[in-house]
Amino acid sequence: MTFLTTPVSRRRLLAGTAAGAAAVSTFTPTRFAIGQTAKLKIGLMLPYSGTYASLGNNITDAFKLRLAEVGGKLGGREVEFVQLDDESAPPKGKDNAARLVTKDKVDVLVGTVHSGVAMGMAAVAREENVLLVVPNAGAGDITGKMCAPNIFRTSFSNWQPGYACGPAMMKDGKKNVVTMTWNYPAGHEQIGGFKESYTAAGGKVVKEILLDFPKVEFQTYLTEIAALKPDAVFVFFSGDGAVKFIKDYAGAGLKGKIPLYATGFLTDGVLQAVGNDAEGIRNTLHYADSLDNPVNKKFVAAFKAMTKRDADVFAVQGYDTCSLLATGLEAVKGDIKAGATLYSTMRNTIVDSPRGKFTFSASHNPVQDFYMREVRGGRDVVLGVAVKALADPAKGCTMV
Amino acid sequence: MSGFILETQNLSRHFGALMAVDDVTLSFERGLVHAVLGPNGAGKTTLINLLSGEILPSSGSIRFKDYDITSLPANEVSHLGIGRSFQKTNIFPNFTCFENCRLAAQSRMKGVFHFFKPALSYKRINELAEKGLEMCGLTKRRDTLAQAMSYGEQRQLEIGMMLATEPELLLLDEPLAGMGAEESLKVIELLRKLAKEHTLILIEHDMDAVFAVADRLAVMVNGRLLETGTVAEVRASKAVQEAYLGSDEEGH
Amino acid sequence: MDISYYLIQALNGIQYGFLLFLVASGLTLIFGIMGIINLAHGSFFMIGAYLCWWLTSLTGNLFLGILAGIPLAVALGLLIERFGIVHLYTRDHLYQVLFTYGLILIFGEMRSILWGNEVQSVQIPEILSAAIPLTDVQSYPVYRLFISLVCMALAAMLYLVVQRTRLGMTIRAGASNREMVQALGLDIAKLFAIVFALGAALAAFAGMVAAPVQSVFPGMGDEILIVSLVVVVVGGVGSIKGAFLGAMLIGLADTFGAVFLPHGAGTVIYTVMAIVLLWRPQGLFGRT
Amino acid sequence: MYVLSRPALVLLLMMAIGLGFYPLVGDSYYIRLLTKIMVLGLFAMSLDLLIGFTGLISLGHAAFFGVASYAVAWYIVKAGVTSLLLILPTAIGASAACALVIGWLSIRTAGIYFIMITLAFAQMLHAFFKDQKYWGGTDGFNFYDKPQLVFGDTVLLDLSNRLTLYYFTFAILVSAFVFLIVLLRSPFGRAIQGVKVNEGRMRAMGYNIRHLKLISFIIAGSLAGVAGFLEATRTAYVNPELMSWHMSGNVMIMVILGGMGTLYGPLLGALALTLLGDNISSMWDHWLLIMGAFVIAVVMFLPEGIAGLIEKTANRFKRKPPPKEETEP
Repeated sequence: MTFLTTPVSRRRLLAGTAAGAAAVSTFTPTRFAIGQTAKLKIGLMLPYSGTYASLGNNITDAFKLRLAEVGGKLGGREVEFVQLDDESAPPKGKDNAARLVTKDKVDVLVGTVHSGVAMGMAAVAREENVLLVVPNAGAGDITGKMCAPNIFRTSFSNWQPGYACGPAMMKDGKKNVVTMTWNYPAGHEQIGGFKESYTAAGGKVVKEILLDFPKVEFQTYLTEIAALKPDAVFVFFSGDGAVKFIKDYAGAGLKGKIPLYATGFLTDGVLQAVGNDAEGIRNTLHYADSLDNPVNKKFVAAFKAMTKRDADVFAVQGYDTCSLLATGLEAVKGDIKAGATLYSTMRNTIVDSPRGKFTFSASHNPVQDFYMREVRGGRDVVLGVAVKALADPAKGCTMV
Repeated sequence: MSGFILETQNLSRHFGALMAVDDVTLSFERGLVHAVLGPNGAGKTTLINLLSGEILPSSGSIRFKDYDITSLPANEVSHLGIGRSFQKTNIFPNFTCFENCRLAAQSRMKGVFHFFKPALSYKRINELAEKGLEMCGLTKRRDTLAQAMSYGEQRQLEIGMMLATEPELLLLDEPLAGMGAEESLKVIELLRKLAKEHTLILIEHDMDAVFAVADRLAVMVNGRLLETGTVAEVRASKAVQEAYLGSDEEGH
Repeated sequence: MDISYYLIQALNGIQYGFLLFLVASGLTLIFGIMGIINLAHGSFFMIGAYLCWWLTSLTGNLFLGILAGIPLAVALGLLIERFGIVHLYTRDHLYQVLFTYGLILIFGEMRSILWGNEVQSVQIPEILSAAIPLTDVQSYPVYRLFISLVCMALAAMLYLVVQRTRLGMTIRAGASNREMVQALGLDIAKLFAIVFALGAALAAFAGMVAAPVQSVFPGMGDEILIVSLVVVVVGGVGSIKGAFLGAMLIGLADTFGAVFLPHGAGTVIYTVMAIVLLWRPQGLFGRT
Repeated sequence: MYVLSRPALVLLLMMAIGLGFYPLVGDSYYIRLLTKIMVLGLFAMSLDLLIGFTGLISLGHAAFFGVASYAVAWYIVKAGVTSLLLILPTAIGASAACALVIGWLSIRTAGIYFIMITLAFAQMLHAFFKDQKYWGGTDGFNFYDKPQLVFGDTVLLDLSNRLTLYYFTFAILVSAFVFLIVLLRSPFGRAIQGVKVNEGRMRAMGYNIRHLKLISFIIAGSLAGVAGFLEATRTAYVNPELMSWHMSGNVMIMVILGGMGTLYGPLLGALALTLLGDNISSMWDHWLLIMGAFVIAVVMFLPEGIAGLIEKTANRFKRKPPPKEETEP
């Protein structure tokens, strides 16, 4: 609705990656001959401006990296991208997604980072019965209340990384904590997951601090934490807010005095910017660029070669999104309208990801390992697996 | 019931350090024409503004008939039967003459919740408006936009609008201001006519006009009341001659 | 929670209040003297912050960045007044609102073209990056004290200029009576230009010193504009004294609102405003 | 005094016919877009009652739009109720109640104060809905059911059907337009127009200005509430941005661009701005630069808006100048 104050959709029609453009499809179409030989239109609705711009770009580039690796085609069809900047603005989520589907007539929706926007996309995907793959947004409802056969997520649910951290903190002997996050659903859910496992393990949450999203003026709250003196602090922040938080935490003199725990979004992709201030922060996530497996090593190197940037968890999720689509569409020979066959193939895919192999739950959310990491010497070092094959409870999902 | 329709008691109004109206006690007799005289800045318009409720006094009180109207706002004062016209033409320039008067008459309707019937379908209001137009002599200009009329006509309309509210007491702030001789005569005639049925209080610079219509005079200087009485009494007053009339006449 | 905790929070509130004052004082003067409602005032704060980030990264030093930024902000203010605002003096408030709203859009897009849409952070310079230990775990960052001191000095300077100089006299005269300025034979066009540029520079300066603690982000102008409008309403249009007390009141209300009413913090300042309005519709120091 | 001019009437009839028949030929994307335009048009029209007819420059009109939207969301998400007969009146009632309180406080002031205070109160509501977890916080709510009119076991009106919603919106828009025309001809309507032209004289003539302004404010707020109801129903989504000052600013631009004080102008404004946004935005990243310049250009060169332009042009083409037609009977 705020179509005036922030730019609405920015579309760029881009040809599919050049690889394979010359190759002529040889398979015999079984149904909808025209549909299958035509290009597959993928609507990439991601943030290309604002706080999450770098996340959107990493997801997009990794998706394209994977596409090139599988020969530039999905299920034998060439790919055409319609890219749209969602600006992480929830009010426009539905209108933009509807526009991609009804005006640009995309076959697959891919997006997005911001949970609020992704919820709008999920609603449109259900209404218009279009395949949606969510490469980041962790809102529980996407694979909970909103779950549908045509909605998949290759990232995580907000509940997961928080839940993974609780028992680990108890093991570290932190018996009471102050939590802090932005006052928005992603924040509530990540802290909620944490509280669930932490209090179950006997820990006590002394105070839950919420601040306006996306405000980064933390001073008042840091003053409060210093006065409360808990055993530890558990937070969820990401992107630029994370940079600011880590610096202010150190600036207020709390670093080294009250240990800081977080979900991995606090440190992923920001370590260079914060330097020494992040040392010692422990956090849980389903990926670390230092993971020692061949898929990851190859991916990290290829991503660096392609973009000159370091890979991060968001890039991995974009990469896996393409893998999932490739497997699914291969099975139905590019027939995007194949419905149940396509969706059940995707549901049963085992994705060989840089994060390690993972599967999907009945609600189409990844069942995956979560790692405990600690910042040492400017890198997230994996201390071990915090929880193995953690599945989201998928509250409210009718497919479970 | 006394013969006075309006009385002020030690009425004062100051703006910061400026005493615009200073301790004025005045009584206005029912049925007569009163004129308030005074040089520029004497506080005449402030007095009218106080009487009509446009501004609140700093101290003192005002009685209208049996009501204490000291702290009543202008709209409530109007409903008690005090109408006023303004020195600076104060009309609705982009409405027709009729609509100007009709809007004035409409103020006499009870309540504001008249949402659905067309405004023009209220007979009594239309009659009041027509009567106002007729009395100020603008019936033939009924459908002309107010802004398209001459200045003199606009001044007439100003009075017509006041009359459409059926007031008992009329407060007229320089009804002749800026008018030509011919137009002035017309208005003086109108004032005479009005005097038959209303009590008039007018502020005026035009001495001839004042002497022609007024029964009682009050002279103000620097916010204070200098003299009151009949025309003859005031003319004879030495103080007035020194302070105002004398100098004014020399000026002519 | 001992007394020192509340003192530190009060310090936080006052520091925010000083920033608000720098923005609100310009806003209130522009309202009071020029009769202009300038919604684009918050944009100067945002532009100041981006200028600071850009110039600091060019020069490598925050102080140099600010020093270079101030004349640019003044120039921008003069430019906008000469070529834009000057057309609004005789126009209805409605058109002033729209015009300056249009300016916000233009400023926002210019910022996007020149500097992008990313959130940027500005390094606190080495000499101000220390923290003063207050309790065993709590320290107060020196840079925040620095902001308060600088703003306090500016507020004092502004006060002296308004109270003691000829320009100040003209400004005060203009705020109470625009005709009087003309009657005194003063050059109203020059006065307006000076007031507008001064206001713009104050807001931009606030953005510059705030950049290291608030980060630099596209929406920062809107946010401060709304709060500054509340400050002006509370303090009374045209009153510098009102702007100062209003800023302190709102700064403290916002901080303690976050402390005592963590789930309703956003509405606290508006509640304060509503209460002031019920009591004095013209604001604390506004004229009736 | 408000008169619907002949060219305006012709234009409106053409628009009505066009809107009435478009779904028979149009594609689903534009049916959606037109629904949105009609909702925004209604919203802008309600603001025109304040700006164009009462002389109240409210920069917080989105508050009422948003509150009604949240009322819809509350019924569907929190109470599980989808009855149109329950939702619509409550949504309007909620907006009217907010307009009463905000209006009562703001109308004590005038000029710049009024603008700033209406803005601040809308921001207060914005902050409230953003802060409260119960109300969905920054992200608001998505919901999946839409209001229905059910009689016994038969569904008479199901607003989740795109075409039903389109025609429902259309019918409401037409009714609101007729209502406003009737209102503006009534004694009350004439009185508020008098207030806009000359408030002081109205007071001197005995009108209670505050009452007139407050009632006008409440009616405008309620109509914005109807638009808010439609918006929530249309998108099945509510969010604090619905009552942000950008929303208020945008709708004000629609009113001025279209032509204030004309009722149909705001509809044109909503149409022009939305189509402009829909088209330019996809061509250039920085289209808001054009938008900003455009808004400034309207202020400078087209203060009467599109409607003013239309009437001027239409008058020029008339055979002979009307003798006294511009005047009121």
